[in-house]
Order: sequence, then structure tokens, then C-alpha cells
Amino acid sequence: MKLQKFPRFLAVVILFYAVIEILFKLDVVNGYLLHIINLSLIYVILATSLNLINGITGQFSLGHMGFAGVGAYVSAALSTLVFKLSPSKPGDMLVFVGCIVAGGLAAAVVGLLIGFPSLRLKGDYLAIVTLGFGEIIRTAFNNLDVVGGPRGLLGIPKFSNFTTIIIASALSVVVIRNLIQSSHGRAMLSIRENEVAAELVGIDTTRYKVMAFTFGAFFAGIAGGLLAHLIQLAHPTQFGFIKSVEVLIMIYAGGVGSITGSILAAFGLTFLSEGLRLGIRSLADATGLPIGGEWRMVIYALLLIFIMLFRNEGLMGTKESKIIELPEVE
Amino acid sequence: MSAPLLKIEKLTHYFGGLKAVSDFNFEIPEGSIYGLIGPNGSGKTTTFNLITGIYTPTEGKISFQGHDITGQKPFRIVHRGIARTFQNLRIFGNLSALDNIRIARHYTTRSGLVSSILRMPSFKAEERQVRKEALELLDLMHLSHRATEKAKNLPYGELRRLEIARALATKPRLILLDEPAAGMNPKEVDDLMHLILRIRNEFKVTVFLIEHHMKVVMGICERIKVIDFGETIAEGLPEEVKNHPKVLEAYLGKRGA
Amino acid sequence: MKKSILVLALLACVSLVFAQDIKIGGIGPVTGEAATFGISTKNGMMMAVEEWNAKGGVFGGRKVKLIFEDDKGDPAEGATVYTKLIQQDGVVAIVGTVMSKVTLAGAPICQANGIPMISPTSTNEKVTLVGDYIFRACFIDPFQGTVGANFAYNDLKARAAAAIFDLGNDYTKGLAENFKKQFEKLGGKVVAFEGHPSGATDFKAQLTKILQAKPDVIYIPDYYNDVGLIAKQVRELGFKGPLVGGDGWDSPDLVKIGGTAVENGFFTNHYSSEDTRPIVQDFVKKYKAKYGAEPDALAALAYDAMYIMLDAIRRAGTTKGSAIRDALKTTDLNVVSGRVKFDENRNPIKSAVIIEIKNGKPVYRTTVNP
Amino acid sequence: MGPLINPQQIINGLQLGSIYALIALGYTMVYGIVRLINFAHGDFFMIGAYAAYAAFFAFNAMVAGRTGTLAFIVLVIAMATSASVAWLANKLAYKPLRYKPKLSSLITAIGVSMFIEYFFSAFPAIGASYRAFPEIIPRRDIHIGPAVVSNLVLIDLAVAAILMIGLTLLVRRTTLGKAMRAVSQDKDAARLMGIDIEMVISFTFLIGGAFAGAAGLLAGMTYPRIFPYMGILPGLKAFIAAVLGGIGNIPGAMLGAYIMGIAETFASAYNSLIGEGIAFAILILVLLIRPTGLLGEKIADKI
Repeated sequence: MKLQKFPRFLAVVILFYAVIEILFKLDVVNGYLLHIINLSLIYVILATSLNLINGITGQFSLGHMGFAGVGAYVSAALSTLVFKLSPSKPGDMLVFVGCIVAGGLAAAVVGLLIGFPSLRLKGDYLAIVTLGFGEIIRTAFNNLDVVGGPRGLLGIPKFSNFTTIIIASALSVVVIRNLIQSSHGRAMLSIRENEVAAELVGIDTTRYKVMAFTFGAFFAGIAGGLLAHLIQLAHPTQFGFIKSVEVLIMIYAGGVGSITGSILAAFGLTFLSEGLRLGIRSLADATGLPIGGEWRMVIYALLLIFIMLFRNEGLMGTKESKIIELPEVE
Repeated sequence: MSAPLLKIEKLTHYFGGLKAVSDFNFEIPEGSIYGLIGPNGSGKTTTFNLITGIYTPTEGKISFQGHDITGQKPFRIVHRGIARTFQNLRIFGNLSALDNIRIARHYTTRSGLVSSILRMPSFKAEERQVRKEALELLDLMHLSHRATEKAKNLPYGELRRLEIARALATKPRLILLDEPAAGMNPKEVDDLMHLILRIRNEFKVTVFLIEHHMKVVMGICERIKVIDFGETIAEGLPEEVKNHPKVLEAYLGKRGA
Repeated sequence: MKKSILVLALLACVSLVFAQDIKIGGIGPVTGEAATFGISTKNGMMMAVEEWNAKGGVFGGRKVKLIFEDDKGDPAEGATVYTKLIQQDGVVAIVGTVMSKVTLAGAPICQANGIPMISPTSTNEKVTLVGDYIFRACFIDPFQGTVGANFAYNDLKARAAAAIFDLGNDYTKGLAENFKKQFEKLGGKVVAFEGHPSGATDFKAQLTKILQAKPDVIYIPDYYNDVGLIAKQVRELGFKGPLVGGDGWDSPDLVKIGGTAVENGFFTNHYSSEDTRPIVQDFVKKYKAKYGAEPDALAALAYDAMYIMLDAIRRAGTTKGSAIRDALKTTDLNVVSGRVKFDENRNPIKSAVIIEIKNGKPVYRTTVNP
Repeated sequence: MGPLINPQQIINGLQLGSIYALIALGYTMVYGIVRLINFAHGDFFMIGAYAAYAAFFAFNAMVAGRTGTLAFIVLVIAMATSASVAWLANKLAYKPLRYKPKLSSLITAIGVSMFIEYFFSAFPAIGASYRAFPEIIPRRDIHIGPAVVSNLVLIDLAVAAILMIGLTLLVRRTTLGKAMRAVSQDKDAARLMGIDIEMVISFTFLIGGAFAGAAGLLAGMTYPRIFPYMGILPGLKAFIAAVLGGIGNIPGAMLGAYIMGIAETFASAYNSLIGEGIAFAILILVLLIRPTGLLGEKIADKI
């Protein structure tokens, strides 16, 4: 077997995993850093799956975290139930995987339902309807006392860890990447480029728009489930409009339609927002200015504006890194 | 003689209260080159939009190869074998020329989602095949050198050719060309005429075109229909049409004078 | 001679180690929609820390270094911040955070790492049930709701009550539900029970409906800013009866926003600023001098929570988590919000006072023991 | 008597609708001209409220007792401040991206919105705390049968009506209005006709900002509590109202806003649990039936 045959992306993921694990064992990477990496990896899933809907298929969705919410609540409700019935025993991991997938599937069903309005609506009108759906989902969690209402769903077992999250994240990226780089993916791209022309070269645009929503929602649901099992809490406010906007920012800062860009932005912006905590503190210490944590988001917002002003196609534009992109089948 | 490839009966379409197409009846025989001409706003593109399913006609029937296709979804009509180009280009600008062609071949591919995502051997074989055919088509249109270029970076003349290539990639029996010569210089027009003839002769595709450029229309069309204000004013062989009094009136602008 | 130098050096080292600051984590939402609560909380904590440091530290001359982080009122951000304080900064204890939903995301992290934690204002019952390292300085929802209902039924002689609460906030919802339960148990009737969306400014739809049911009293367990608006609107619609609420009312801004509309209003609270105990008078005076504003309940509870934690560390005489936890359990301390002891669920056992708004001033009305 | 046939609820709904309408107008105007969902618009509303607050304390003593004069000064300052901020945001953050991918300016708008909110919250002179808005015009209640109408309700309705009529006249009758309509129809054609596009866009931001400022003052007087994040929710609701009416369409925005105000009021009165989601439910329903909003024109996609 030629060395080149070994998938580059898989190699990078394994290397990254090994390095972080070793550094963690050596105490170079502490629990905090690992937690940020975990969050970044979850955001990678959210950003790439939203990119499938917004960036690839060109359907402007503003309710992505609503899907994540469905995944979080369904998977967490299931796992807390199972865990309550039979506390920890071997095979727990399998149950966990089952719960997460069930959450993803539930989100996919919701995505399928929400995909239908996209058949009639375009652009900003679609954006506002997806926003509306997302808010209705959030409101439903808020008013459903069986899942804790405004208190949130508690006592979720901590199943998510670096290993499970990186596997889920890498799998999501690979599946979405392979989908995009197939004939089906090109069909989705053609809808973004010109819907009428797509229809008139024989693409069933209805099917592919709904498919994009369903796939996107499935992976968002997976991410939501992982998040719930990481922070051991699912709360309606985590899945509202403002959170959806955060993911949207990631895909545009990274570059619309670029998986590489989504990955870089998911890591970059998560680390930036945490890094600014330290940054602000050092600045305050160095200058003696009376500034505290409340200035962190001011700087974050300014940086966001500057990124868009000076790199208005996002970090990557529509380009893909060679690590992500598959070679053409020749 | 066999049944016509495309048969239009009593085709009528209103926009609000405005009659855009009124009682069109015509047939396009297999293997012919058929021209549709008329002044701006006469309803030419609307006719194309009705045939390709973008609009559903208010009245009338469209049959293709003996099947009623009236009111079917555009992509289904494409699957039946009707392809088209657009007056104002509709290219997938951010995708490569190669991808533009491959997308048009998508509906003929068989790989399902699972085999695509797992990149199974059957999927790879099919990808290889599609790529090969797409490159051949580009070659035929003298666009091979542009295969990996983003379509939006191509010059205008090449874009026109790319759009025709993309239409041909859907393996049509009938191709509708909406003002293919628009914006071309005389040399390019000549090339285009040769290309259209080749499409008909080599690909065995029937051609239905809208054109303002009289040289193209008179040079290659075998039958011509002239319309104005949604009404048919003449139909027949190029010679017949050319000297028809109503046609002269419509084109030389006697109305309103 | 050499030996003594060595001993001296060693001693110096030891004292240096001992004189090291004790790192305490503080958490509150200083950005986002709950920022105003977070800032009061931060102010209260900082004041307590400064007082302890001015007194010469916690034990062995070791001073407190407060590392305060923002949680934006977001559970996920909260989990990150708790992890940061414990893993990155190595704090020995955490005081925080404000909102129950965020505290509930942080509590399991503290419990798993053996870091004692006290929340100043998270009232949800479940918070301290996470584990034995988790304490709080405030009342729990059922207590205030019950006290409010008792007061409305027994003292105000109300027989028909209505409630309006924030659908998106478990604190106000919890209080309203417990009020309803108790009021009905006493034999009263809850004639209207209406929620409003978080962040709403117009409550007239709900209030018009409530007034159609003709209640004697309206229970409004919201925060002062919403209470001000609700009171204004309900008075505008013609309601003259008493309004009752919880400790969310305790802010100088209540009267500023609500004006005369909050007259004939009563709320359950931890302390009265009229309380003559020196600690209360001292706190109010110093807070005003330092921040130019009267303290609200959040500032007082944050101050208390920090005080309780530092006192426990002093008594433990070590920064070991389990020792601090054990010391916290045996807390018996006079703080601004009263004399605090913890029950077996690590909730404070303390009495509540009822405050009445009279001529634009909060006035002590009565004390209720649990 | 059922809650739905209560005249008080209609008054409640109209008042809420008036404030939504003033915000929605700015949203819709900017969208009509530059096709940008200006997420920061809700923050211009907040700035208007703060400017009014500051203006009240600056001029209260000076005009001692003359309520009308004071209210007028405060209104002008609120409108001028919000208008300038809107104008500045356009110049600094949106103009450089005018001919770049549309969504990059959307993200910038989100950035501007975040910046304004967090800056106001962090800046010590303003701060995150709630502030009690002063009583610029003392409230008086007028009882009509079982319903209560305060003079504030009437002021809200009147100011909204006057500004809306003014705007309609501006758009229909003036040269600037014609230029605005031309730019919203076809930018390139407008440029060829010699219209200074950037000037028209600047004016649109100025007017939209001024309306948001007026809404900020009215909201401050009606709901006397202001804070840096007060623009988020009304901004979102007004945006929905604008889309409901047909985004880019001025009468549509007004219609959408009043429908939203009344629907929210009635739904909250009917059942508070559904009140929270009703705005969105109506929106989705309307858009599924009329994909371009109530009065929005069909997007002509010429093929």
C-alpha cells in the first residue's frame, strides 16, 4: 500500500488526538484547555452541518441551534432515563451512542419538517421562518415541565469526553465532506449557484433542499447531544436565536461553503472568546486600566467587524485545504 | 412521417390580466431546427418557460414524444429529454466548468447516498465515467483548457458554449436555445451556426431556438414561427416568412405610426 | 552558623509559601441581559474580599486573590468558566454564580473536583442536591413562595389571589408555583395564574386578564425591573390592592422605576436595610461610598456568600477542599442577610423579613421564621 | 366576558403595535434600499432611549415646567442621536462592503449590534444597570367605559401616526423619495439616471435611525426602564413585523407591526403559554400562504 493512499484527514485527526492525549497525561494541557478543545470540536459539527444548509445548498437558516436543542433534549432524556433504571454497568458507552444517534434522528425529523417551508420561501424570508421555528422549539422546551421547563434538564450523565467527541466530530466532517464531494453534493451546490438553472438541468431541487435540512439537522442534533452530555445540563437558552447566530458567524468568518473554513473558525472563535479572558486581564494588569470581563465581548465584536471588513469572503473563501479535500476520482 | 417530437396545442398564458401567449399551435418534427422570432416582449421566452415547466400554462397542452408534459415540474421535463439555455446566462459561476457539466449529468447517475458517502467502488466507477464523459463534452466545445477554472472567470463567448454543453450533458432529444447569438461578433456567430448544425447532426438533437440575429435564423432554421403580442402572425419556411406583410409590419415598426 | 542560615532560609521559604494568596473564584454574568445582576454580585464579592484583606487576610497572613469570571448567563459558558477557575487558575473555592441554570452546570464540576462552592443567589432546590460540596447563601424557592402566601392570606386577609411570573425564569416560576400551592392549602383561591415571556415590557394583556378575575392581591415574584413596569401597568389598569413579591424586589431601582405604583407592595427578603445590626449598617454605608449606589439583594447575598466562604476557610485553616467543606457545614455566622446555619441539604436556615414599600421607602414590617 | 372581546386588549395591542411600527419602518427602509437585514437597528432604538434620558436631565432645569417644549427637545435629540449613529454605522461598517458578498455585511451588522450592546454595558458612564426613565410627560388616565386609555397611549399612537404620514409623504412626494424608490427598484438604472446612490443610502439610514430614536423615546416613556440590551427583543419583533408585511414595503411594515402588537396581546390574554410563541407562529403561517409577506411584491425573477 502506498503511503499516499492513507487518508490525510484521518492521519491529521489521529495525530491531533494522540498529541493532545499525551500532553494531557503530561499535564501540559489542563482540563480547561481540554474543555475548550471539546467545545471547539462540538462547534465544528455545528458549523459544518450549518454550512451544508447555508453554504453548500444556499438555504439561509437562522434556527440551527433549534435542531441542536432537539438532539440535546431527546438524547439526554433517554440517557437519564436509562441511567436511572440501571445505573452504570458495562455497555454504557453503547447506550450512550444509541441515545446520541436517537437525538440526531429526532432532530433530523424536525429538520425534514422545517425543510418543507424552504420549498416555498427564499432568502431572507426563509431565514426568518427558520428563526421562527427555532424560537418555537426553544419556547416548547421552556414550557414543557417534563424536561425541566425554564430550570433545564438536569442530572445528565457525563458521557462526552475528548475521545467520544473527537470521533463524532471527525465522522461528521467526513460524512458531510464525502456528501459534498459526490454527485449529490454537486447537485446541492447547483441550487446555491442558481436554483432555476439547477432545476433545468434535471436536479430535483425540492429533494435536495429537504435533504440538506435533514442532514444538517441530524448532525446538529448529534452536536446538541454531545454538548448536553458534556456540561450535564440542557437548557432552553442554549438553543435560542442568539446561539444560532454564533454558529452563523463561524461559517461566514470561515468562508461560506468551505468545510476547512468552518473547522478553523469553530476553533478560532472559541479560542478567541476564551483567550480574551486572559488578554483582558493582562491588559488590565499591564496598563492599570480599570477594565474587567465586561470588555471581553466588546473586543470580540470589534474583531468580528474587522475580520469581515478585511477578509469579507471569510478566512478561506470557498477554498478547501488539501487535508480536507478528496482527490478527484480519475 | 412519424409523430412530431414536440406538439403544442392551444397554448395560452396570462400574467394577471395580461395575455402573454395566445392560442399557439405548432409541431416540431424530430431532427429539425425550428426558429421562434418576434419583437421584444412578444412572448418568446414565455413560450420557452411554458415548455420547460417554469410556468404552468393557463390553457392548452404540450406533448413531448407523445406524452402530455403540461404542468410537470421542470426537472421532470428535463428527464424526459428537453434541455435549454437562457437569454441571460445562468451558469453555476463559483463552480468549475467541469462541475457545471457534471451537475447536468447528475440525474442519470445511480449511486445512492450511502454508496456515495462510503465512496464504494461502484460510486467511484460511476464518478470516473461521468468525469470522462464531461471532459469529452468540454473537448467537443473547445473548452477543455477551462475544465478546472471557475465558470464565472470565463469570457462571454465561452460561457455561451459552456451553457450549451451543459444542456447537452442532460442527453436531451430537444434543446431550446434562447438567443444563443446575443452579444456575439460575426466570427463567433458563424462558429455558433456551425455548432448548432453539429448538435443536430452529431448528437441527433432537435433544435428549437429564439433568435434576433436574422443571419442565424435564416441561415439554419428549417421552419420559423413569428409572434407579436403573444399572437402568431406567421409560420412557415424561412422564405415564406421573410416576405410576409405582417412580419414586415411588426419588424419595421409601422404600428403606432 | 551555616545551619542557622539554612534554617532561616527554609523558614523564609515556608513563610513565603504560607503568605501566598488564597485564590478564590468568583462568577457572575457581567455581560448579557443579566449583566446588572452580575455587576451587583461582583461588587458585593469584591467588597467582602477587600475587607478581609484589610483585616490581614484569612489565616496565617494569607490574603485573598479574587479571580472573577463572566458567565454571560449562559450554562455552557458557565461550565467553561467553572472549569477554567479550577483547572487553569487553581482556585481553592468558588463563590457563584447568580442564575440557577448556570450554577447547575457548574455544580457537578465543583463536586467532581472536590472544590467547595457557594452560590449567592441560585434559589432552585436542585442546586445543592448535586453534592456535598455545594452550598448556597439564599432562600430556596418553596420557602419564599410559602412565606409570601402565608403573609397574603393571614396578614393581608386576601382570599382571592393572582400571580404573574416570567415563563423563562425558573426562579420566578418556582416562587409563583409554591405561592399557589400554599395559598390554596390555606383555603384561598388563586383566580389567575399568568406567565409572561422573558424580556417583555408590556404586561397589559396578562394584567387585563388578571383583573377580570378580581383578585384581592397579586403575587409578582419577578425581579425589580420587571416589577416596576408590572406595578405601573396594573395600577394604570385600575388595580388598587396590595402587590406581593420576593427578594427580587430588593433594589433601590424598584421605587425609581415603579414610582408610586409600588406603594402598598410587600416582599419577602433576607434583611431590612433598617436593621440596626452594625454589620447591616456598615455594609450599606460602605457599599454606597464605594459604588455610589444603594446595594440590592444580589450585592448583599454575594457579600455574604464570600464572607461565609472566607470564614469557613479561616476556620479550616487550610485550603484543602474537604476541610473547607466540613468547615462550611458547621457555619454559624452573622452576616448581612441574617444569622446563617446550614441544614442537611446545605441550604441556609434563616428567617425571612417582610418589607413594605411606604412613601417610596422599604420599611420593615415583620419577621417570619422558617 | 371572554378576554378576546375586551376593548382594553385592543388598546393594549395598538400601543404595542405603534412602537413596533416605528422600529419596523427603519428596518424595512434600509432593507428596501440596500437589501441588508440591519441587525443593529434594535440598538439604534436603545440609543434613542438613552439619548432621551440624557437630554431630559440636561434640559429639564433649563425649560422648567414647560412640558411641551421639553418633550419636543428630547424627541429631537433622541432622533438626531440615533440617526447619527445609524449614519456612522453605515459609513464605517456597511459601505465598505456594499458590493461584496451580501452576507458579509449581514455578519458585520451582527458585529455592530454586539459592539453597541456590549460597549454600552461595559462603559462605566452608562453601565449594564437598569435605569428608571424619567416621567417627561405626567401620565393621566382617561376612562372610557370599562377601558382605560392613558395620555401616553394617545401620544404613542399620535407620534407613530404623524411620523408614518410624514414618511409616506416624503417617499411619495419629494425628489429624495423618488430617488429612494428608484434605488430600491434598480440600483444600476438609478445610477445611470444620475442619482447619487450613496447619498440616498445615507439618507435612508438617517431617517431609519431617526425613527428608531423616536421609538426609543416612546418606549422609555411607556415602559420606563432602560438598559443596554433593551433593543434586542423589540428589534427582533419589529424585524418579524417588517417581514410579515413584506420586507422593503413601508405600508406593509406598519400593517405587520399592528398585527403583531394585537396578536401578541390577544394570544397572551388567551393563554400565556402560547403568547410567547405566537408571533412566530403567525409569521410562519402567513409566509407559507404568502411567501413574500402580506403586501410584499412577488420577487420578479426574470428568466
